[in-house]
Amino acid sequence: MSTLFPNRWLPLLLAAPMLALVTLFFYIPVFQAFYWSFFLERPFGGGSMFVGWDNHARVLSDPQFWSATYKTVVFMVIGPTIAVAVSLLLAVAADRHIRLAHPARNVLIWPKAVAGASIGVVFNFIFNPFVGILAPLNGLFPGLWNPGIDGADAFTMLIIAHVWGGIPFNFMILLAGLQSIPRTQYQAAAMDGAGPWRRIIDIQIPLIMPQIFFAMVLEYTESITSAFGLIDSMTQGGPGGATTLLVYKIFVDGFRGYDLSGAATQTTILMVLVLLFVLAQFALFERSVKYER
Amino acid sequence: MIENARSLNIAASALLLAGMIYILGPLYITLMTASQSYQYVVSNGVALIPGDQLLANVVRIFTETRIPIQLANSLFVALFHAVGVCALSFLAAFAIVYFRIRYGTMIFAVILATNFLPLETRVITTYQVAANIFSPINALFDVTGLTNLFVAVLGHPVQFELSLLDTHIGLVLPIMATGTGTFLFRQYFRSMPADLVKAAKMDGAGPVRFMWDILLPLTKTPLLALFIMMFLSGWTTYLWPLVASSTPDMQTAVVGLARLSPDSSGEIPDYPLIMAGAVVVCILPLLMVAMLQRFLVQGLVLTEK
Amino acid sequence: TDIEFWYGNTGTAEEAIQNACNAFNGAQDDHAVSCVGQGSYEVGMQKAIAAYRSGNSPVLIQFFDAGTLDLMLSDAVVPVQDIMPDVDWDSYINGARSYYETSTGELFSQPYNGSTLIMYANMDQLGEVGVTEVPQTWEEVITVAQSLKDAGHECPFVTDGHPWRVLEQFAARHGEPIASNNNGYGGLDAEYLFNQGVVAEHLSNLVEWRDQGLVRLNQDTAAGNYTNAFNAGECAMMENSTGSYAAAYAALGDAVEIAYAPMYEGYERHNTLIGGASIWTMKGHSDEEVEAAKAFLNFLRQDDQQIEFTRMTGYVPVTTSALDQLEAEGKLDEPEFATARTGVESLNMPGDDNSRGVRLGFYVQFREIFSEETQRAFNGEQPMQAALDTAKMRGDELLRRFEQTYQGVELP
Amino acid sequence: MTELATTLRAAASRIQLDAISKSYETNEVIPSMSVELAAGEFTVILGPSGCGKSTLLQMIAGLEKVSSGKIRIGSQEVQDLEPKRRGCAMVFQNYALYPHMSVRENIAYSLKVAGIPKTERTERVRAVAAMLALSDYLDRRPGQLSGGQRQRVAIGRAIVREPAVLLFDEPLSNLDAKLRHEMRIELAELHRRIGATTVFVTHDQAEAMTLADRILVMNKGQIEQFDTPRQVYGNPASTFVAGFIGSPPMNIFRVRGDGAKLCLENGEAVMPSSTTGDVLLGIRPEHVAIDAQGSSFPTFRARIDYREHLGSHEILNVSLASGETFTIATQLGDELGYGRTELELQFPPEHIHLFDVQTGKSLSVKKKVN
Amino acid sequence: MTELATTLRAAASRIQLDAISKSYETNEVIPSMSVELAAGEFTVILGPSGCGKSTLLQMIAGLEKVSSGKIRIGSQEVQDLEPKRRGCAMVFQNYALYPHMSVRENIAYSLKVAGIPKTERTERVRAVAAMLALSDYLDRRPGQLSGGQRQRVAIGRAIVREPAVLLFDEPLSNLDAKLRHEMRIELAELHRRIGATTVFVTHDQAEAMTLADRILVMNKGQIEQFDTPRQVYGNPASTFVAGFIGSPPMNIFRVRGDGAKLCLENGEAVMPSSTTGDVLLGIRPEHVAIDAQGSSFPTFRARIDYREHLGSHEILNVSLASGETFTIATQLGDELGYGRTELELQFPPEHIHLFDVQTGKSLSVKKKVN
Ligand SMILES: Nc1ncnc2c1ncn2[C@@H]1O[C@H](COP(=O)(O)OP(=O)(O)OP(=O)(O)O)[C@@H](O)[C@H]1O
Ligand SMILES: Nc1ncnc2c1ncn2[C@@H]1O[C@H](COP(=O)(O)OP(=O)(O)OP(=O)(O)O)[C@@H](O)[C@H]1O
Ligand SMILES: O=P(O)(O)OC[C@H](O)CO
Ligand SMILES: [Mg+2]
Ligand SMILES: [Mg+2]
Repeated sequence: MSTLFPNRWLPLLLAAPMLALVTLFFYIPVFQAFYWSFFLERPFGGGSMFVGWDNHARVLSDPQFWSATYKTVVFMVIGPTIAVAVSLLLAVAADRHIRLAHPARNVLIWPKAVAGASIGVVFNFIFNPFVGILAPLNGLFPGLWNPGIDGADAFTMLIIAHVWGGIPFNFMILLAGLQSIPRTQYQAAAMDGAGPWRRIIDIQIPLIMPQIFFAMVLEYTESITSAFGLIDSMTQGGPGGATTLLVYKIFVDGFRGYDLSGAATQTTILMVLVLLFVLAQFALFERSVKYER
Repeated sequence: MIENARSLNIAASALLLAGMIYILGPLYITLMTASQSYQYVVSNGVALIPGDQLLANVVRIFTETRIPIQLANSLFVALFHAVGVCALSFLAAFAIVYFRIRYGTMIFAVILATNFLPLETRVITTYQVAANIFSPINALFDVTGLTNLFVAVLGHPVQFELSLLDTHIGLVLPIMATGTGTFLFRQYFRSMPADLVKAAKMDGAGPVRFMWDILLPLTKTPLLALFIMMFLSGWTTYLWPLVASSTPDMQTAVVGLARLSPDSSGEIPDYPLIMAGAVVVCILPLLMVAMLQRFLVQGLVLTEK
Repeated sequence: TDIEFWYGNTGTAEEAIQNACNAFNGAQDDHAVSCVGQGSYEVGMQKAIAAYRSGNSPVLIQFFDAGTLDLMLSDAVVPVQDIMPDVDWDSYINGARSYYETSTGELFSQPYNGSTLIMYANMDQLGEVGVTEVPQTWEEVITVAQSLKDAGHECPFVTDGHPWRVLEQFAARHGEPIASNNNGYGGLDAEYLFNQGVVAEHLSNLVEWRDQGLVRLNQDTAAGNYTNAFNAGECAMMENSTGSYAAAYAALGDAVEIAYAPMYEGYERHNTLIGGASIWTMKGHSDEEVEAAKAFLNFLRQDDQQIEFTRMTGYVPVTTSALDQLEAEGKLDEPEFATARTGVESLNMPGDDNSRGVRLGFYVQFREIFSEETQRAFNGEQPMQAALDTAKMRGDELLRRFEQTYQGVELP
Repeated sequence: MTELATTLRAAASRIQLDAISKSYETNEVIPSMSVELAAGEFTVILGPSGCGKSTLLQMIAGLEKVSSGKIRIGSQEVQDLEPKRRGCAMVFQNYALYPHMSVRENIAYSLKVAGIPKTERTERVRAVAAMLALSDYLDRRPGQLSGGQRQRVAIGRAIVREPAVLLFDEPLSNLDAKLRHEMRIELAELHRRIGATTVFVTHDQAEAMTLADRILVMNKGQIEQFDTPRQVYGNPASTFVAGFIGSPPMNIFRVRGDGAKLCLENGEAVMPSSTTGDVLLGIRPEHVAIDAQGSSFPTFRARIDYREHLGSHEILNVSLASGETFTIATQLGDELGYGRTELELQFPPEHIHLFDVQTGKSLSVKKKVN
Repeated sequence: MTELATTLRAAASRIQLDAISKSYETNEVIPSMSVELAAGEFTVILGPSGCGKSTLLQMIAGLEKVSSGKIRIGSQEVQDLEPKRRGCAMVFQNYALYPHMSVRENIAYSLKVAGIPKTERTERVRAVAAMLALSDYLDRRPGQLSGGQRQRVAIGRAIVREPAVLLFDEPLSNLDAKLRHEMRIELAELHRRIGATTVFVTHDQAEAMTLADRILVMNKGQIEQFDTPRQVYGNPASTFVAGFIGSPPMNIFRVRGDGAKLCLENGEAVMPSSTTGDVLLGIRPEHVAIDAQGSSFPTFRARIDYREHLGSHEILNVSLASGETFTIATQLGDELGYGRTELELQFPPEHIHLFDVQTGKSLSVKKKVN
């Protein structure tokens, strides 16, 4: 096509810095992890032994691994879903011409500027069973809320903090989507007799399915990044491993326990898991969310 | 439109209000606690009312901690990350969209794949690479038998070594390996009028001139949005600077902030100091987001038109 | 020559280390040590591994007890006794030596911030129920705790359930093994044994006592952390490292009293284990750098330095000469130095093969496992015995993997 | 005629706008407008961009509030009713079809919202689809349809509710000329069959002329003329209408009347007239007589500046000695000698329009046009 | 005439396409085409969408490679040269102005790329701007200009390099009818002044008819006819051309010749002719004679199905008793009685075209059209 330049080497040259970067810091580490998963590495080096699928067998037969995987999947399903759903509600609300819409559009993206690791302390504070905002509840029903004891509570706390940090990006994407819906589309629906509530369900949400899809896909990977910072600053995987997601377990096994081989093996499995998630997402939804206008 | 949307508008307002409280609550508590004294927090825990120690606590952050120098590190990381990602992904997207190369889609896929496996999932081996970025080459020597050749010819093996750990550049390069920017620019380029290229060709401009004279000026909005996004993610990134730096003076402010909570040394954490730290660390990006919010939304319409 | 020294402590201990560095750098011109904090022992160790693998390790590095065997077999460190054969290593107190020496009695690392487990009590609060002595047996502890609770005290005794406190120190002073082969000293084919006997009973007791409101854990405290809870006056008693003494004393003043960690009645008291950390010399450095390292190690070993460190932190002196000097100066009875006497005495109790130390591979990871399983028992998700059985099983897997990883390597 | 069409025709309602006005904040778009559209009438609104056509339509539809005034549809005052309760349906410029719904769902949507049972819905969609020749496309998405098909879906969506009033806001402007022509014919046919009161906004004169029962010419929110296409073309009420309708537009130039005749600036007489003072004289390009022989009124010598040959006829840009320039359309099939540069012109008095210089309003007695 | 215009006129070059062909992968867009465009000639390319017009233009410009064949501009073979070395300039459909540059920068850009010194650049931009009446807008951005001004900038950008060849790819298609008409006149004027060899792609017949020295009608990558507008209109070389040009298009129906006359399906005679067998008969809507009296050739009774009144004339859709339907355009200014439903028609032999049934090629002897 004449909209393209014919040069052969220039594009490679232009893409080279980026390619070098992803090769060095993405593909080689990924490959390295894959490689290590077949070896027993000594922490300080100096000897590694080929063990075939032993590491995989060991990891796959480890209930802790499965429990961490299970928690990861739960987190990856619940976290992004809530983060996108909440953002969607907020975006739909902020898309209306109401007084609060303006400040909200600004305030709601502030968390983007705050690192999970630095807000974790605050959330711990807020959810402290003795002095936090739920403390009065504990006064009424002792032991109702204690993320230090109850794994479900701790998990909930992580999700709430994750959603807090996940709102900005999703909100921006979804709001941009809503704003790109032509006005006549609403007018047409109004003429068809659909009131404002009904239009949300019948028109707005279906029409920003592409954005919702996009946000969901990015949320999966984002949830992993975000989960690490939050777990590290809030629960350290506890209580009793209740919030040990795979990403944190890998960190702990590899960096605290010097189990490079085990960590590498789990890394490769986590990668497969994330990829499966993303691919499943694409397979299930991509076709159904592409509309030609 | 003539219709009764009151119920919806009230619901929407309530929702936005709740949303803003949700977002602002933790920030408010941070600020309040930062304004209290240590004693206050020791006896009261969370602070919901302002105190008068904010300035004093902030001054302590600047005098008693390494956060000032870590802020400088953060600024470096954030800026370098933003500039680097913008530049590299601009070039890469340009190569992918504007050239008649068959492997363009493949390059794109190769770059975009990085988005599906965050650094957190591969931190251990990334660390190994950062520890000696030539290790792949050395491994290549080993695998290809070149090492033996070197030993035979030179009498010793040739091994290159360059560690990025504990260097500023090492703090940022690995986190730059993401496809977001390339994706953004690709979508944007594809929505540009195709005739611009033809016009530029007729005007005698080659690819580089086209990129510099025409594409770049026209990409300001997404460029700015990406810059802000990447600045923020560079500023807030935690795990990598945590592992890639070993001295406090090399760490970023977010890591330094986390270090303010002592690791079981027996003192009650100085929450006002920590929160004052959080305020100090967040203030710059927060201002940036608040002021440039408009560009962010404009520039992030990622879906194809 | 400039060298680096990496350490893991934070808080007052970090201040003390920085003071020592400055003092060393100020005292002579030949060498300069930059002391770099890593935030925790684990992170320091992890950093060191990567640094060593990439050939950038610091000369000196502080490691904690739990990493001892990993380091000994790593082939990355040189025994201090090899590079400094002339030092009078025998002056190190027994508890410190036994933990860090090889089977041939050679010290691998130089003990530095030594600590051990002791009992802390807030005598103001104990006094309210008429108790004037720090309880010395678990039975007494529980009696006191009961009366505190009856008096409306929310948190009579607090611990965090960390294996160093509830497992290693407990087993050692009760003369019980946590693993076969004398806790691993006898070879890499050891197996964990803690899921039986008094160790297991004690852990089950803790669960019961917690349910009765006599014992509290981190998560049961408003402060969120047992040390903080004690220092804030929320809890009346705790078991903790001597290294926490300075903070407690600073917070509570004379109300704090310390004593040996409690025993069960009917058991003979053995020595407790040394905690804290020691300093290791890493391989791959030039002679000049090693010289600088030696000078720094010599400096730290000086009695004055040890005493100052003890004063600031509560860590105990690790050589008899330092202890002697303290005694000579008459400081041993000052509250500031309270831990020196109690701690060193506890360390110097007569021991047996089960109280030498822990020589088990991947032990850091085992601690994570132990904590995870017992936490779940404390939180009522499984019985403590089941938790211990699982922990043993998972721990044994670690040991086997360690054995496999270091196939053909001799235990030094 | 289908059953559906019969029902619709019965439903057609009169629309009365009673002194309605509209302002957006300080911007007065429609000052005050009163007009009555008969039941079943096809009204085309024509006017320059920004004159308030869409605003007017949207006020009728209930998509915009009136600032003041009353709107009656049938006998009901509707200005405060919600869109769905006014009995109007609307076809939008880009159709605004729901891209995520099939053709069937698009058409059925309003019925679904109204809670009409499934079986009835199916039946009515079937009837509408049959009428619009859409039966084969019911399961496609709008993205898979051609422009003309999309428009039919938009119309189907509008008529399935059997509205009393059909509103169109430039529905053809996105189509290419050929399709536009086809759709125009289809629309006329449709209106003939279902007979709903129709208001149709367009920029296109051919559409206005061919579709309208009456054309409403708007300018700056006000009605310039509201009359049949023939009247609007043949008797433009003002220079605005005259200049706006017809392509090329009517030639208009200033003449002076001395009580006996009208003269150009340089004194040349144009035609006999009792008018005195300055007036504007208008004549359509196709009405200028070329080389007309034997008539009694004055002729002018004109120079051809530029000629455009369009196959079927020619457009000439000519200038008079007095300086006036204007356009002439030659007769269909008639072609002037190629080499000619000068012509002899006449302005037949029966084709001349006179307008007031100040107001631009027509001074001619209204002629009856068939 | 300005100095610039003189230079350009001098530069105009002949374009020769010598058996060029173009395929995209397996898709053969242009099988083989040879044609010669004279220096300074204004050629309009007309053809249905997708027939290869843009492709052809881009091959001349150097934006697309030819698959085979030679292109000569002047005396130089250019098919392997880069665009900038061919001496062509191009004006794009949506102008493709650089939105971030001022008008001045837009026009000067090619000079800047070519490394022409600043002072010369300024001078040449000034000259071009003066010629295109853009001098007052030099510091504006394209976004601040009207459609017509933008087009002038696009042309300015093209001619500032003093190209020998000017290429236009549907440059007017984005404008509204009125502006289009104005721009068309400006373009003709411009060409008259600078005289560069011009190739102009359009869909619009009025443009083709009025602008072209010669029209090149393309169909599926092949030349249907290449001749003056009058010839193309008056003597279409094929049914394709006949149906493509003229609005409404030529009526074409099948007749049978018995050696003496041509008859419709039902046997009614249309005109005397010595043709035997089936042929296609074509007659333009404006050439059908209505109610013509006293001529000797046959008449037909036709029923009016549908009439469109366009102000200046009417279009009638009529059908004959034999079933043929066709369109008639009434004379300008001439209006048939409103109530009439039947007409008496004649096909004047001088206006009749005959085409081969199989090939669609014209069978008529080529008539000279002035
Ligand atoms: N929401 C609004 N706020 C302020 N002014 C508006 C609004 N909508 C329309 N206008 C103004 O009202 C005037 C009439 O607009 P309207 O859309 O009715 O014009 P129109 O005749 O339909 O034009 P077009 O032919 O371009 O569609 C314009 O000047 C427009 O700028
Ligand atoms: N890059 C390409 N690859 C494959 N086919 C192409 C390409 N570009 C154009 N074509 C095809 O070549 C044919 C001619 O395209 P071209 O753009 O020349 O048509 P056109 O006559 O300019 O049409 P239009 O009037 O719609 O602009 C079309 O069928 C088109 O689909
Ligand atoms: O708290 P410390 O420094 O006495 O150390 C405790 C243990 O040694 C940790 O393994
Ligand atoms: Mg409008
Ligand atoms: Mg084209």
